[in-house]
Amino acid sequence: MSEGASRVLTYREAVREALSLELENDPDVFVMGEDIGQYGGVFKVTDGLLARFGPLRILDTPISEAAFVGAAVGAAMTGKRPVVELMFMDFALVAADQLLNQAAKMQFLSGDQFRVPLTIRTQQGVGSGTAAQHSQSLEALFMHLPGFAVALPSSPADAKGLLASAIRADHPTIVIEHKALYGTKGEVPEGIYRTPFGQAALRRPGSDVTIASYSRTVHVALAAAETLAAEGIEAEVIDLRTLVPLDYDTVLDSVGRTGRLVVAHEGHRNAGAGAEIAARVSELAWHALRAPVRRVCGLDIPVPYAAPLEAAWLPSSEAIARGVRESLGSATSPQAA
Amino acid sequence: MSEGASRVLTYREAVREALSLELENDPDVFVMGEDIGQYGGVFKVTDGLLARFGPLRILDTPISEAAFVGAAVGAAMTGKRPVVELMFMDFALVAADQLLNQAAKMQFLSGDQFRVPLTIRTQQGVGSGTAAQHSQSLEALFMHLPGFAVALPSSPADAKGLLASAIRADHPTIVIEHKALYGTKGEVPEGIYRTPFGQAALRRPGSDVTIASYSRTVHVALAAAETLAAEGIEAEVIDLRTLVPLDYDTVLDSVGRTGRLVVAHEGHRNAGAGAEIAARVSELAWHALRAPVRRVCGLDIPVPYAAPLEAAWLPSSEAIARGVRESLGSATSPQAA
Amino acid sequence: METHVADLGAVELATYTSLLGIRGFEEHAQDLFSRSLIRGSTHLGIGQEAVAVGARLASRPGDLVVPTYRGHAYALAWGMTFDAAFGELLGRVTGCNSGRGGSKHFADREKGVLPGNAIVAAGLPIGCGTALADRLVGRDRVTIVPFGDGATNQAAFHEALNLAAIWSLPVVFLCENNLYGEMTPLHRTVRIERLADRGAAYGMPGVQADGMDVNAVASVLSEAVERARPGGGPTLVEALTYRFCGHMPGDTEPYRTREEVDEWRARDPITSQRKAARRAGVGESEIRDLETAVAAALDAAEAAAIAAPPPEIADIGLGATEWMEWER
Amino acid sequence: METHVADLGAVELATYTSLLGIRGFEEHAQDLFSRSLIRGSTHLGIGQEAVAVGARLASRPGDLVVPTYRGHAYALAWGMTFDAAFGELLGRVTGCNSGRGGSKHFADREKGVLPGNAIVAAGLPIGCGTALADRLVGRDRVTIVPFGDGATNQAAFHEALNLAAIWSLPVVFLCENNLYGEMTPLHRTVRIERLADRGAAYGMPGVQADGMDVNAVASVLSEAVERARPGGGPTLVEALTYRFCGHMPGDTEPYRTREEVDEWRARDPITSQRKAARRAGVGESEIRDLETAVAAALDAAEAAAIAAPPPEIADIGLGATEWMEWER
Ligand SMILES: Cc1ncc(C[n+]2csc(CCOP(=O)(O)OP(=O)(O)O)c2C)c(N)n1
Ligand SMILES: Cc1ncc(C[n+]2csc(CCOP(=O)(O)OP(=O)(O)O)c2C)c(N)n1
Ligand SMILES: [Mg+2]
Ligand SMILES: [Mg+2]
Repeated sequence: MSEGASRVLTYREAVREALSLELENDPDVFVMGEDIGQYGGVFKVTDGLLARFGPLRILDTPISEAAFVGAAVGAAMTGKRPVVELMFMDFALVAADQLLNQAAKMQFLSGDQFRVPLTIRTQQGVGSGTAAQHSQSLEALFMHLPGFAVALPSSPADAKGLLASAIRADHPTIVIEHKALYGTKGEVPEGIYRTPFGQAALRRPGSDVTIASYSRTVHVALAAAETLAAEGIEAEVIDLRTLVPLDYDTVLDSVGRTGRLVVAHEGHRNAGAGAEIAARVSELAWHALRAPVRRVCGLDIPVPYAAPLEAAWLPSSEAIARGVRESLGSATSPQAA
Repeated sequence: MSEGASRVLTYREAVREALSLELENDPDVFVMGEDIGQYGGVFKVTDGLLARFGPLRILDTPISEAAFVGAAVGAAMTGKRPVVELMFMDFALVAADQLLNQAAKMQFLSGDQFRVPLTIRTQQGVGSGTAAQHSQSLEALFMHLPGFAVALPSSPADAKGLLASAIRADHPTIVIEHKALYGTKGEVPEGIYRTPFGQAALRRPGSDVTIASYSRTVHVALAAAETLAAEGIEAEVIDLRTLVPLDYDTVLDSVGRTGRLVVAHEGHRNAGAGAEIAARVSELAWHALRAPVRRVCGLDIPVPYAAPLEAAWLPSSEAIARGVRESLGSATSPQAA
Repeated sequence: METHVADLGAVELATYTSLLGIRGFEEHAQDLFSRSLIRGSTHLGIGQEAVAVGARLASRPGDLVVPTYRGHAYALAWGMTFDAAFGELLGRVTGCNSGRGGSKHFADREKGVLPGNAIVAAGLPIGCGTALADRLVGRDRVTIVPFGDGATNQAAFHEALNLAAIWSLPVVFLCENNLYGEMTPLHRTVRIERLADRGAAYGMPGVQADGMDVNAVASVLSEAVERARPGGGPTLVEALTYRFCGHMPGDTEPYRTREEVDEWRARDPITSQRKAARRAGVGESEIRDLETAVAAALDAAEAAAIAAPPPEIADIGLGATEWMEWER
Repeated sequence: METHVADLGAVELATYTSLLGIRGFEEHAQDLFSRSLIRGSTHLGIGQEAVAVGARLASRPGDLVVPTYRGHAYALAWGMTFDAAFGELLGRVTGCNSGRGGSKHFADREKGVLPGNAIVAAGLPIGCGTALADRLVGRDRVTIVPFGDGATNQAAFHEALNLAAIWSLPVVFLCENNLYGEMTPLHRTVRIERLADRGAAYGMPGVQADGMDVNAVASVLSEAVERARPGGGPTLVEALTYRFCGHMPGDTEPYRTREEVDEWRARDPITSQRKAARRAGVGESEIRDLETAVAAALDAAEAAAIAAPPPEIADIGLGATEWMEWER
């Protein structure tokens, strides 16, 4: 995946670097969004890009998500590679038609005449107190309706590499960053590299149970694994990195060894990404599973503001550890056995 | 559930009867939507209501879904019981913010100060050739994001009774009709009755396998059950009727007897309603299940126009029967056993 | 624009041919629908043909159009073949979208026709985008985006017009005001007299054109197109027109009177254009021959489409992205 | 409206009290944020207070308001207690929303304050709905919906204004034009001079008001409110105002100059209203006493909120609908 030297960057800087490199690399790439130019984005991800690439590559938009997402769809259909920043994932719901009825379907309904090499970059999740309309995790919507490839990087290196891949893809992609990760740091290779979609990363080897996760929850899962290790339980932690396509091979391989799977993510549980993973793995690894797949997710209510409620709403490392313990404690085989 | 006499009505007539009765019953109920007044709705569901209830109860709107759904949210927050017709479920995506960021969250984020007794009535699914932007099944979106109760009636009696329940609920509800069912007929009790949410209906008893379904696919599943019966396989067919809340008790009871579950629906498979049902039942009925839960769903691509493609896209009775056979043929217990 | 007299005849005849082909196609579609050969629904533009043909006359080869579900006229005016159009209507592999889209979604990449859009007003932001791409690249191309009167009440209309205005995008917004949004009369859904006046909210010129007169449409649109092309910004053009047919098959039309329809029918753009061609010196027999030829071409294309095969089920994944999966 | 001289002093003093309380609350919020006691973000209206207070003056008890995320001023002007407001800011069980919403979502059902909305322009359709309910019931109530200049480019603005216009809903759309949408200057996102002119696209009156002058706001709004109340239809009011603080904590304000801010600060509505009270005959010491009292009330409420408990985790389901499940 990486080539040459690397250095420590923040997740934010890594995203910016991917944008810069792709902007340099391909004149058809341009970036659009609210307050991304002069101000450099409310999360400061695009800071400096306007000065460097000018107003024909870095476009500040009005507060008109449907229009600028739609404009990106049109531009993509005629040869450009727009990268749109949706300031908060929650705002996807004011542009949902352009995203899910238009971008997602144009290639198919045109009988393969038009492709839509559009990248949506956004951030989601619980930060600290952003409450019900600014904290949602909406990846499951993009997973359910076919059309977008969906990436949720957990590390600076992936934030760069997955975005670079997304921009080069000939299809709609959505790269969902996490607001609580922007300041986190990690080694990031220099230069252009593209982390392939559909390849999960093993973040921690372990033999007793598999934890599949993505985005910020990977770090929570790793913390849970530490707690569990102290109890003598070795959890394998898989970072799925992309949900569409989803690397079932890696998950199944791990479950083949551990016999147990816990899926952890911040999105709601009901009909969320974890439901699909649980359903699919139960089907494909039926013989290997020694306990039902457990899910540890955001609660199935809106995100509350007050700190203790928000904390209780989130899948904590304690909740994930509990899920693992339950998985290990529960009956190891069906009644029928 | 029913009282007194009943007669045969179409699904369309049954919906209209529920609307009429609730409009008579409660002056706070009013109906809003595009072409629902003078024209009686493009599916003729609201035919005659304007003449009977007048323009203060039956409101023709401009083509402004975000505004009239939002207006219904506001009206519901201040004491009315609006019933909004969204002409096609696909148009929920132009009103997604009002539906999922607003209606779904107002009660929670206000700390229980405001309730939203709003009913959305819409129709979805594959009819004949309505193609990618007019054939979608979007129930999973409303299942995933908490806030709406979700009903998908398969029969005229339920179309009436579930809508009546929805209108009386103090929370947002969405009643999703199926465009291909409007002309179907069935016994419908007279007068007001309210089919409770969260109570599945056993449509066909059987001992070998459980098929859980809803909306139009219930009929497809029943046809599959006939085919299977001829082969000596007795399938129990459950009509879930509502997905939020979902009557897991009935499903688990059945699976406790059959040991096998096939979920069939028209929505996409990936992270769809069936994923949740499969995940939940696998967890709760782990010991009872003798084979992994199978899903037979709409394909994970947009809906194509051409007749043979559309037919291939749909979960046919043959596909459901195949799913059942696979369930019966697959290994009966995990490897670990 | 100077035109010699002989040329004028040819020009008027070409326009007539275009109008006639579209009208004929729509009438064939009506018939095919009544024979249950078209699935779903079909939204015809009988009576409104002058707007699409006028738009084509006002634009240059290579200019783009982003039609709606009522988009056959634009596809054909932009040069789509009858074969491709009938094939799509009937869900054949020979269709412009290989049978994947049907009546609402006619597209022709080579001819500059984006997919017809079945979500009201959704094409407007997309048209901003094709125009934006052209502006960024410095390409000398204009995008025309037709839509209905009812669409001017839809959210996307507002955002798109504003975006196009502030960025001076080379796009023309072409409102086909046929007085009704489906079955609802316009006067019940807006409080202003002229939809063209909505342009002012964006600092954009708004002009009306007689949508029953192909040359009137062409001349008003030419101005808009040629202002847009060099960066002069977008225009909202309101073409006053009328559909003689229902909104869709089965429309019982309780919302309008026979008299109203007849009044508009008296201004049938096909009839007027036939007269214009005659006035320009084209002989009656030349016109007759042309009419026969167009009718024959339509019949032949329809027959070919009826005979053409539907897509293979094995090809159901055509147009799926590389990460979609469609096994059951 | 006749007012006796003595009354006038009382009236101006009451207005000053309201403005002062709001300003003080916002300054406390700034301080609390810098002490990390407020989570997420907080959007203050320092400088814009005259608009909210003017709106309250123009409306009757019982009239509704549908604020945005920048909504503290409206909640307080409508009578929310400092205790409820500080409690919510700090996520306490004593907060107006029992700590569930935070700064962006202040709501007070009893006082007629709908939840502040954190989606730009989403409150406009909702305000149409409260007005629609009133119209259907025949209730004599008006809804005021404040929003920003940037919000006029958002889809929902368009649909809501049109809907309100065609149905003559008793609603007033109150645009707080503070020249910036977040960090983007208005002139880069619209091409017209006066946002009030956007009313014309809906056949709705559009008027401007000096948003730094509480009485100017009140008088322009009174007219709009009293037109709306008996069914005369909605109005778009554009209040020209300015926020002295950043869009949110951490806003580095590269988009405007110190001079610009100072020019507007010279028109501080609090200072002006203090002078107005003095001119109306209120004594300096009376004003001083009042200022002390307001400051003390704010301090006390802040302290009470800091001391108040957060919600119990066991109560996390407050406000969940009957069919939500929230066990893990
Ligand atoms: C967002 C959305 N809402 C509703 C519809 C259903 N619909 C299809 S055509 C139509 C009428 C559109 O009227 P107008 O814009 O005047 O165009 P016309 O059909 O008259 O050409 C409606 C409401 C839709 N396709 N999309
Ligand atoms: C639909 C949507 N898009 C973007 C945002 C992010 N956002 C929050 S406030 C704001 C600026 C709004 O500007 P304006 O309407 O002028 O109001 P002001 O904040 O100046 O009071 C933006 C873009 C949002 N909350 N909702
Ligand atoms: Mg129309
Ligand atoms: Mg502003």
